[in-house]
Amino acid sequence: MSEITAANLISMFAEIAKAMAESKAHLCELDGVIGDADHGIAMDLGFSTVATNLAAPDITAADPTTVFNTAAKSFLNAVGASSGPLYATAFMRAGASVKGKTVLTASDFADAFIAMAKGIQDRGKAEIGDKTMIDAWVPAAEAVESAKTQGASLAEILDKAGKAAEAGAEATKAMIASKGRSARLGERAIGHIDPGAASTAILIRAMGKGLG
Amino acid sequence: MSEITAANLISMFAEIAKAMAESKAHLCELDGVIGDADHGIAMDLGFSTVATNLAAPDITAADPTTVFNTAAKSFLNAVGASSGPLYATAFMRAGASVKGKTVLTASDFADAFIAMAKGIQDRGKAEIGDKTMIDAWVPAAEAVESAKTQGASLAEILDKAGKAAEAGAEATKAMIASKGRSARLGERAIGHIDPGAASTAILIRAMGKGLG
Amino acid sequence: MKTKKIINDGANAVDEMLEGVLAAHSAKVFALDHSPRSIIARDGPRPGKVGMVIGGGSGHEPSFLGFVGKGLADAAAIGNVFASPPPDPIIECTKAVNNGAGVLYMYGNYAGDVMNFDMAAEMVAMEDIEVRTVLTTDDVASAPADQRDKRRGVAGNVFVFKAAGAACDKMLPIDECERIARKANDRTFTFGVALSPCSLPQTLKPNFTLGEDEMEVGMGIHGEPGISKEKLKPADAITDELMDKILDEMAAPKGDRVAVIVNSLGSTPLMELYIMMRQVKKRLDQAGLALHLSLVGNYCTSLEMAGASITVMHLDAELQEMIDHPCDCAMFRAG
Amino acid sequence: MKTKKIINDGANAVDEMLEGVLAAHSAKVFALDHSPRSIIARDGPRPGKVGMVIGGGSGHEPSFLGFVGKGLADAAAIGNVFASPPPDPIIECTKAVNNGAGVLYMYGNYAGDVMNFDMAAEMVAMEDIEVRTVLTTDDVASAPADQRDKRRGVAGNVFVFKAAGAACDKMLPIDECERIARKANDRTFTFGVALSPCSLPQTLKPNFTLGEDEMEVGMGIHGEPGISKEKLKPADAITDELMDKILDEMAAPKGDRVAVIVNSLGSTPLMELYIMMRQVKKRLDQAGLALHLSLVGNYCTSLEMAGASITVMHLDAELQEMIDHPCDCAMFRAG
Ligand SMILES: Nc1ncnc2c1ncn2[C@@H]1O[C@H](COP(=O)(O)OP(=O)(O)O)[C@@H](O)[C@H]1O
Ligand SMILES: Nc1ncnc2c1ncn2[C@@H]1O[C@H](COP(=O)(O)OP(=O)(O)O)[C@@H](O)[C@H]1O
Ligand SMILES: [Mg+2]
Ligand SMILES: [Mg+2]
Ligand SMILES: [Mg+2]
Ligand SMILES: [Mg+2]
Repeated sequence: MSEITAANLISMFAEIAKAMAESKAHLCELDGVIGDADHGIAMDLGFSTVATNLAAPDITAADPTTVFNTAAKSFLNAVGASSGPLYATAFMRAGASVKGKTVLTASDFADAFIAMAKGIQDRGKAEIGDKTMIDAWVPAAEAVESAKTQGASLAEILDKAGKAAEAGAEATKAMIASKGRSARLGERAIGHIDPGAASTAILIRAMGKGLG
Repeated sequence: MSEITAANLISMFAEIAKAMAESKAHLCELDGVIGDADHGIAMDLGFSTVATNLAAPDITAADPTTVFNTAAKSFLNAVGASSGPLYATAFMRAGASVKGKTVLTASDFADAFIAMAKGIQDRGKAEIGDKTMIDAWVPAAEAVESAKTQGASLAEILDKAGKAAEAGAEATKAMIASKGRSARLGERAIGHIDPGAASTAILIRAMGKGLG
Repeated sequence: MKTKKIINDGANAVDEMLEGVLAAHSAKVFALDHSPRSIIARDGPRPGKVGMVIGGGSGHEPSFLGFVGKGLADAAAIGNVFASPPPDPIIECTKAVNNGAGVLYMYGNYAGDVMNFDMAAEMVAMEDIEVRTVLTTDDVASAPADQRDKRRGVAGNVFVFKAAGAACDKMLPIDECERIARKANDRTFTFGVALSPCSLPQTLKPNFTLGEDEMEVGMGIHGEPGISKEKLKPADAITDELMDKILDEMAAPKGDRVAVIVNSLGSTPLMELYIMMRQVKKRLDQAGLALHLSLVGNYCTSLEMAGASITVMHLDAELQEMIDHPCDCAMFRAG
Repeated sequence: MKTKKIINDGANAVDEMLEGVLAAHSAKVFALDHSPRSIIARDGPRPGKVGMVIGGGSGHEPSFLGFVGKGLADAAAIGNVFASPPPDPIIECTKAVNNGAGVLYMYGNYAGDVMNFDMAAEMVAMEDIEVRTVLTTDDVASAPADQRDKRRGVAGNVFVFKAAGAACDKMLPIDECERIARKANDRTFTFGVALSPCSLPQTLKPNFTLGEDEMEVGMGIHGEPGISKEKLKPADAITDELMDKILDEMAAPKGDRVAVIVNSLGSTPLMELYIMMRQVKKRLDQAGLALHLSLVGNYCTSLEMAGASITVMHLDAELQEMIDHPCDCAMFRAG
């Protein structure tokens, strides 16, 4: 895909919703170990609401910014929790970064992606190593940045982002948490993947699939 | 044993307490099926309190009536429940029936036994076939009566009583309850022994052992 | 496998609980020095007032001791877990609350309670205390409608006690208190389901078993089996099953008012009770009945049993006045 | 194996619960038409009064919506099970209770709640509503004493909200309300243990596992792991472990007064709570502290989790006045 339309973004969110529905139980399990066992529910509920709202007939004529903003609001209001503001901020920033465009190039999408990661950092104030979704988002955004610079295709960009996010998620296993619910766990968190980092990797993979 | 002293009665109650302690779990299980699962607790608690109170030093000089009355009060106050008033009435009646005697013959004891069964009937107003301890007590009392008439020894009398009580308890299996907690069960009570009938058989066997 | 409980020796659970209750609620209740299982209201018994004694086994908290206080019961006699109190604490309660106007005994209709309270009544009668007894028989699951006097008393106790306690608090004569208590009981209906068992503190073993997807309809508050085992159903279907029976028996004309209790048997949380409450309200609306008052929570429990019961009291002007009368107890305030 | 619950579709549990709450307590609370998860007190908000908005995830009932009413919170924003409400219902609550004197946000210190309430605060600030936020951080298990601001808010909420709600009800200016709320939080300490897990209505799967004879010390009210797993101990030993830490941190001089909550996490019944209460009283006596008030029961739960927490609030004259101030909420009456 060389040019991304609003309709493509809508398909992308549908793909994300599908992936989250499939991963619901797995993400709840991960969250059960170090959190409150609801991350899969939040992601599934949030993205299924996004997909439903994006399937409304009046959306089809929308531009990419509207799609991202609709996704942001839908996710936020359906979910609340920690993930609500984090993802909502991400999508709002993505929307802002592509403002005025009706179709997005791979490079536009890369910028939107980087804005998403930045949004989550701004909202949650987590650092790399805090054992949060940031540990997946930041390396993914770095991968996107360097792939973009190398003029890679959208598929390549998102594949590199997915790989980086997966590695980042895996790396959270070794970490002690210092943000979110598991921040109180200390050493007991070691050995367990952060659920938000895991869902981030799933989300990015689904982006690739949805835009593929 | 041809003559039963107060001290013998005290040993008898100690033997009953021992037997109930051993049967506690079993009686709770029986009560769990058709009642509230506490009959073993009540019997164990009641008779261990009786045994403790009868082990008090000032009791040793007592007459049989005092022993029975002490047992009645101790049991009643420790237990409450259904079994409290039933057994307390039984022991009070036994005490009344041997009033004025310092030692009891086998025939005296047989009378006391029959008075106990009568007391339980008077208190609980249950009939044969109602699936209660009456289904063990009444045949046991009849066995005692006829053994006594035949001039049987105490050991023989209590052995016959035990056999009759065991058969009576077994017979409750086939009954629909119409008194006590399980009265609401209807057909669902069929196939299960009434816990009070079971404890009656255990009690009578322990009497035999305690006076043997 | 043993049930986990926060207890010390299970054999001391009732007495230790009472110590805790007295520590927490010393402003409302006290225990008699010579009878520590007789719990008396600090503010309640007074000259000329009919005394009201309730009681029953432990394990149903806040029933029964939680309902001792101004405007409700004057005293509660406390039994072992799931076991009627013996006559002694009942007698001591009676003496403590007797003020010459007679004493009303109110408790659930269980063989053990009847025998023990009757023995107590016989004994205080010898001391010229007039005792009237009103048994609660609100559990529709426990006998057919034409054998109402065979039914058990369950969560409906709360309303029946409340109405009678109000009558006593209003200084009505014992005939009136008794009449109101009987009417309250006649117009109160409870039906419940259990989802999982409880364990006695002395055994820590589940007191019955239910399949993974089963519920017991009409379960007693001591884990006595009910009417039938059924497959667990959605909340609305359960509520409908309970309300069908209750509304049918109650046969209240449209426009009448009712009071409702959605009661947890112990471990069923408020979320589930309120989901039931939602459907209760729908059914009342359909039947044209006005919801005057609702209690939702733990009112008559079976230790940590899972499940819930619905109680509906069919009000009339008099019962409504009694139910609205203020009460201020250790574990219950209303009005 | 699935946990048995009395629900319909788990995805609708929160909304159906709210319908039930509104059916049962329509005299006390209502939901905004345009924002059904914004629950508002009928009697509370009034001209010149600081508005108080509380909130958090569902599954902790009676927290938070049960504490909406005259003398306590003016509104609660309701989230999904164990999930902070999003900004929208918080914003709507804020507008509904704003009377020009400012609005106080009070909620437990969780990342999700902080982000959502902060977003709401930013948005209402644009409409010139002054918002002050006081986070509750009473859970001593959740961070060392020198990092108090990292601690979670748990059952101590009830006292902290109560004190702040009283200050608002007394028409104090927002600076005073905020000061009292902060002081109340600073002087409130909670510590708890969990014995068995709960299950979310959407999954019906236990949200953590504990061995047959284990308890989790310092468990969060969403099933977040605590400080350590230990072997289950007798009630007195558990209570001592909790009270040791609380009394140590509280460092109250002899003769001072305290208020106590012995709180069930859901399925732990009153019998066990009162057995703990007994030992709490012993420890207070030993420390020379007077027990001013005790709440024993379900105040801040985690669905049907088994376990309990102890909260101690170190009173001074002002806090005592606030705690004694009457409140009349859907699920809580005091004073
Ligand atoms: N401050 C934060 N910054 C970034 N991510 C965070 C932050 N706090 C929590 N998270 C992420 O949120 C995830 C949990 O999300 P979720 O379970 O949906 O919400 P909650 O913790 O409210 O139940 C964590 O695994 C973590 O990755
Ligand atoms: N009216 C009665 N007459 C005779 N026995 C009775 C009567 N009611 C109950 N019982 C006996 O009591 C037994 C139950 O005793 P227990 O479990 O100790 O008391 P509770 O039923 O109060 O829990 C029943 O199994 C039955 O044998
Ligand atoms: Mg979570
Ligand atoms: Mg029994
Ligand atoms: Mg019993
Ligand atoms: Mg959550």
